Amino acid sequence: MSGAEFWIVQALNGLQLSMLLFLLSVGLTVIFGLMHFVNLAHGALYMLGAYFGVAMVSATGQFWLALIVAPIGVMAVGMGLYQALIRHMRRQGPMNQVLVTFGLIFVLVDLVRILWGNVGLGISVPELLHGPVQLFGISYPAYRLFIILLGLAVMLALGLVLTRTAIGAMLRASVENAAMAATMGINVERLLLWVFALGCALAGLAGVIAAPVFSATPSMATDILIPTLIVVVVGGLGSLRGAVLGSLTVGFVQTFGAVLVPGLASLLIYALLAAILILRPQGLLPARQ
Amino acid sequence: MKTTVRTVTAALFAAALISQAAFAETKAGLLLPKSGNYAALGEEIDAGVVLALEEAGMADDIRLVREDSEAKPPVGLAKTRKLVLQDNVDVLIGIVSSAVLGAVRNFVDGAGVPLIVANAGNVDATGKDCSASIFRVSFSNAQLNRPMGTWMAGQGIGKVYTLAPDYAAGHQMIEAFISAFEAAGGEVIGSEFTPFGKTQDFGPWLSKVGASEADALYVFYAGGEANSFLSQYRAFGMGETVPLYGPGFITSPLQTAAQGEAAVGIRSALHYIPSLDTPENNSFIAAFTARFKRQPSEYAVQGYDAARVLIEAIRVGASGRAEIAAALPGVRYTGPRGPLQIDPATHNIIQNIYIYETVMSDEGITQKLLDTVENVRDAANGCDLR
Amino acid sequence: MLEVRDLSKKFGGLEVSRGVSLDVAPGERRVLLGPNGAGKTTLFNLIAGTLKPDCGTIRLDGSDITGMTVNQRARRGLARSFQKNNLFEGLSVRDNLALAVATGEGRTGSLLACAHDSAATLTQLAEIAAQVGLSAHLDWPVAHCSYGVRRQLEIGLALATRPRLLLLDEPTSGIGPEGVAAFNALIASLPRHLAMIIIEHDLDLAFSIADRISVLSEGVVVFEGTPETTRHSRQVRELYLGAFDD
Amino acid sequence: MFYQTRAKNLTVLLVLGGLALYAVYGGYFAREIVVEIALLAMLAIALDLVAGYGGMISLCHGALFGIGAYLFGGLTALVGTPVWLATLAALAGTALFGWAVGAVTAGIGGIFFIMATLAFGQMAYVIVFEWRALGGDDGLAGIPRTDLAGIGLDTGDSLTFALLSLAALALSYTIAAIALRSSFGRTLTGIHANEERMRALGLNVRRHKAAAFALSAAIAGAAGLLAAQHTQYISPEYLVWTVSGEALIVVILGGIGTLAGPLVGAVVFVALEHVVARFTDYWHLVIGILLIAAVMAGGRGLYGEIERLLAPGPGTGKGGDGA
Repeated sequence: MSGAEFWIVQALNGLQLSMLLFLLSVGLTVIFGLMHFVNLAHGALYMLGAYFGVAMVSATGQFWLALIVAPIGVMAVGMGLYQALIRHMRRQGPMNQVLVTFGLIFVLVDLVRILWGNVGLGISVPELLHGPVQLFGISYPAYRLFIILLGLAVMLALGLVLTRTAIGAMLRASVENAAMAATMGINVERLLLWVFALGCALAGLAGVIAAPVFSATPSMATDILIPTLIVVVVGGLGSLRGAVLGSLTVGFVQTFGAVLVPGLASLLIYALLAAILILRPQGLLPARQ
Repeated sequence: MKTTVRTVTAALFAAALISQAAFAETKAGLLLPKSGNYAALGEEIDAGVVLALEEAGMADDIRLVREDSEAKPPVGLAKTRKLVLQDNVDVLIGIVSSAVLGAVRNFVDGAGVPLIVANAGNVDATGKDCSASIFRVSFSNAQLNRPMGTWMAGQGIGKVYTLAPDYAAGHQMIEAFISAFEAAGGEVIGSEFTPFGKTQDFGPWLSKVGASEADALYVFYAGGEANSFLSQYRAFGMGETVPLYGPGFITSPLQTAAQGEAAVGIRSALHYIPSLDTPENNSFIAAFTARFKRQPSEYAVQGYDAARVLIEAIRVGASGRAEIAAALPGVRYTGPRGPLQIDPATHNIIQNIYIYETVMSDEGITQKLLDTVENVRDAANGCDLR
Repeated sequence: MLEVRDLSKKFGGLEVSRGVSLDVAPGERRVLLGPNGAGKTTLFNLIAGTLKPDCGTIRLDGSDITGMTVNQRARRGLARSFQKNNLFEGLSVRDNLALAVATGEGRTGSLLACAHDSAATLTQLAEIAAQVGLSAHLDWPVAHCSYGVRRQLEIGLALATRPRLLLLDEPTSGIGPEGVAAFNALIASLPRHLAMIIIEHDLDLAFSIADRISVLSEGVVVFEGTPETTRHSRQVRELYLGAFDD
Repeated sequence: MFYQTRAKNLTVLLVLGGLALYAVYGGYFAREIVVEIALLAMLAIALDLVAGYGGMISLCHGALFGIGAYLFGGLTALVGTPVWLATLAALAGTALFGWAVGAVTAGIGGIFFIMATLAFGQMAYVIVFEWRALGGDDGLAGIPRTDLAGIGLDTGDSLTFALLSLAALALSYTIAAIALRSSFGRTLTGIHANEERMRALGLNVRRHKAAAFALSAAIAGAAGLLAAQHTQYISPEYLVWTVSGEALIVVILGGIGTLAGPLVGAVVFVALEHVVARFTDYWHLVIGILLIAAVMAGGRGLYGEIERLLAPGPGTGKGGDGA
C-alpha cells in the first residue's frame, strides 16, 4: 500500500464513520430543531435497530429484508414512545427531558438483555458485500462502501425532500417558527409525529447496518450516544447541513486522531466539543442565527 | 448374589453418607458480575461452579452465597466485605474483572479469607502484589501469551504488528507476548493500543497494519470488542495477507456463534478448548451440555475448577478459612483442561496452554489443536509464598 | 455625564443605529421620542452594554465604557428598566427589591451573612417600595401581581441600585391614566441629581417631565431641543404625522 | 429563596437519626449501606446547590466526585502525602476544577450547558482512564483512612466510619444551607430566576456562577475523597457520566431545589437498588420506570410530599425554593 493509498483508505474510514454518525444524528437534530426536545434514548433506538436486524436475519436469513423491516420496527417503537411519553415532555425544559429519556435508556437496555441476553450477536452480510473490493486500484471493504453509499443516498434524499417538496417547506417553516407555521395552516402536531418517527427509523437503520460491523450488544445504547450528541452540538442543533458537517468533522477527527495521535484519540472529540461550546456555542451551522 | 450386591451398594451408600456428614458445612461467597458488560462471563462461571458441586454431590455441603459485583470495583469491594463480615463465608470464589480483583486485594489479604479467582488475569495479583489468601485457577495474562510468542517465532514468523485495548490487561498480554517473541528471534514492527471500550471502528488501525510490512497480526480482544474487531478484520480482506494470532479470547466458544465464518482460520492460545479429546473433558462436556443445554466455554471450566479445587481441599479434611487456605496449594488433579496444580510460590495455576486453530467442521465451528505447551508456570516476579 | 458618539449597529444588513450621538448632562432628564423601529431600544441596549456597537464610543463621567460589560456599567451607576417587564419571577416583591438593593450595594458574595436581612438593606428597600408605591404589595409573589404592580416593580428594581444615570424604556406602557399620573409624581419626587433617559410615547407626559427631548428616526437623531422647541418643530411634526395638532 | 424551614429541619434530622440508628443496630452491611447513602446524598446536595438553586443542570458531578477521590488517593497512595494535606489538596483541587468549568460554561444555557458539563466530565474521565501512573482501568489501591486515633476513634471500624460519613453529610448540608441563606445564595437564586436582570443590576454573573460551581465541586470532592477512604481503592468508574446521571436522578426523586430532598432521594435510591437487586438482575429497568413515572407525575419529588404531610396548607408542596 503506497502512501497516497493509505491516506485514501483512512479518508474512506473517516467517511464511513461519518455516514453512520449522520444517520444517527440527523434524526436527533431535526427533532431538536422542531420540538426543542433532547432524546438521550436515541442511542437505545439504534441498539433496538441492531437487535431487530439480528432477529430478522436469524428468522428469515434475509439481510435485505432486515434492512427494511428493522427500521420500520424501530419507527413503530418510536411512535409508541412519542404518543405515550414524549408528546407530554415537549414543554418541560431540558432537565426533565434528559431524565425521562435517561430512564428510557435503562428500560430499553434491560428489555434487550431480557430478550436477547448479554452476549454480542452478529449478522453475516450478503455474499455481495463480503470482503474487500478493488476500487481504482485500492482495496476497500465492500460493506463499508455500502455504508458510505447508503449514507450519501439518505443525505441526498433528505436534502431533496427538505428543499424541493411541500413537506420540506413545511418542515423548514416549523423549525424557523412553529407558531407562525401553525397559523399558516400546517398541522404541526402531525408533522412532529412523523418527523420523530422518521428520526427513529433512521436510528434503526443505522443500527441494522452497524450490526454486521460492530455486532449487536446492549452497550451500543450508551456507547454511540455521546459521539452522536457531540455531532449534533458541533454541527448546530436543528439543521440538516449542520448534521452533515458535524458528522464529517467528528468522523474525521476520530479517524485521523486514531492514526496520527493514538494516545490522545479518545480525548480529541471531547476537546472538540468543549472548544465548539466555548467559541461557537450555536454550532457550526445552526438552523437559526 | 443379588442380596450381596444390594448389601454392598447399601454399605457404600452409607459410607458415602457418613463421610459426607463428616464435613462441616462450608460457606462460599460467589462474587460474579450479573449485570454490565461482563454479565455473560459471570453466567458461564456460575454454571461451572454449580456443575462441579453437583458432580461431587456436595451441593448441600458447600452453601453458596451469591453477590453481583456489577464488574464495578467499588461495588465488588462492598459486596466482598459484606460476604466476609456479615455472611462470614469461609471462602470466596469468582471475580471476573482485574479491576475488581485490585479493589478487593488488600481487604481479602487482611481478612485472611481464601479467594479463588475464577477469571481476572492481572499478572501482579500472583506476582508483586501476591497474597497468601489469593489463589488463581483461571490464567494470568502473561501465562497465555508467553508460549504464543515462542511458538510463533518457531513457526518462522518474522515481523509482527500488535493491537490491544488500552488498559492494564491489554498491556500485560502484549508485553508478555513481545518479550517471548523477541527473545525467540522475532521482530515487533508496530504496537498500538486502541481506546478501551470506546473503539467501535477499528478501520484506522487495521489500515495502518495493512500498510505495514507485517507478516502477522497479534491481538488481544475479548467479548463484544472481539466480535467487532474480527468482522472488521475480515471485511478489510486481511485474512490472506496478514494472518491473525492472539490469546484465544478473540475466538472464545462463547463468541464464535456470533462470529460465524469470520472466526475460521484464526490461530490462538488458551488454557482450555472444548475439543480436547480426553476422558475428563469428554465427560465434563457431556455433563455440562446435559445440565445447561449449551456448550461450555473456557469460562465455564474456570468456574468448574474454582469449585473443584475447593472440593478437593475439603475432601482432604480442610474446614474453615485457615485450613482451606493451607490445603489449596497442595491440590492437584487432572480436569477438563488437563493436569493442573496451584503453584505454592505464587498461588497461580500451573497448567497446559493449547495452541489451536478455529476450524469449520460438520457440526459447526470447532477447535483444531496445533500444539500443547505443558505445565506453563509464571515467573515469580518477586513473590515467594512458600 | 453621558457622551455618546457616532454609535452604529447593524443586524445583518439592517442598520439600526447609524451614527447616533447624544450628550446628557448630570441631573438632566432626557426623553427619547421616535416612531417604532427608530432604534430607541437598540440605543438603550448599546448604552447599557447588552449590545456591542460596530463603531462609536460611549463615555460615562468622562471615562470610556464602550468595552465594558453590562455589569461593569451598572456598577458605575447606570441602571435601566426594560420595555417588557423583566422581573424575578417566582419570588416575592420584597425578595425582588432586596436582590436589587443588595446587588446595587455590591453585597452579593458573603457566604455567611445575609445582606438581604440587614437593617440598611431593609430601610432602603422600604424607601424604594414607598417611592414606587409597592409598600402594600411586598409579600406578594410577583406571579400573582397585576400588570400595573409589575410595571411599578420594574422601575423599582432599576431605582433600587441607587443609580446616577437611569434608562427607562417605555415605563408607562399599558398602565392607564392613573398609572401615568403616579409615574409623573414619581419622577417629580426623585432627586434632581439623578440623570435619566426615558423612552416615552405619551407626548404630554414627555413634554411635562423632559428637560430636553431627542427625536430618533431610522437610527439617527433627527432633532434635539427643549420641549418647547420640539413642540413647534416642523420636522418632528411631520415625523409624527400631525399627532399633536395644538 | 432558601429558607431552613421546620419541615426541612425535621426531614434532615429524621434521615440522619434513622441512618445512625440503622448503622448502630444493623449488621455490617447496614453500615456499608449507610456510608453509600451518606456519600450519594452529599453528591446530590452538591448537585442540588447548582442545579436546584442556580439552574445549572450539571452532568459532570460524577467527575467532580471522582476527581476528589483521585486527588486524595493519588496523593496519599502514590506520593505519600499526609492525609490532612491530601484532604485539603483534594478539596482545593476539585473546587478549582469546578470553578474552571463554571467560569467557562457560565455563558451557556439550557441543553448546551448540560452538554458542556458532560464534555468536561468525560474529558476528566478519559484523562484518568488513560493515565497509566494512576492505574488506568485497574484503579488505585492502598489508600489510607483518616487517622483519628488521637481523639480515640478507630476509623477502620465500620460503625465509626459510617457515623463519620453521616457527620460529613450533616456538615455538608449545613454548609450548603448557610451558603444558600447568605447573600451569596440569594444572589444565586436571583441568577436562576433572571440572569439578565442580575447583570443589569451590576452583578458579575460569570464570577458568581463559577464561585457557586466551585463550592458545589468542593462538596462533591469531599464525598469523593470519603469514598476513596471508604473503599481504600478507586477506579475510573467514579467519573463516568452515568454516575452524574444517577446523582441527578437522586436529586429529582428527592425534590430538586429543596436541599433536604436529596437526602430522602439518596435513601430511597440506595434502598431500592438493594431491594430490587435481590429479586432481579434487571434493577435498572425498575429504576428507569420509576424515574419516568416520577418526572411525568411532576411535583417536587418525595420531599414535596413530605412537606405537604408536615405542613398542610395552600402553596406548600409544589413550590421549592429555587425560583
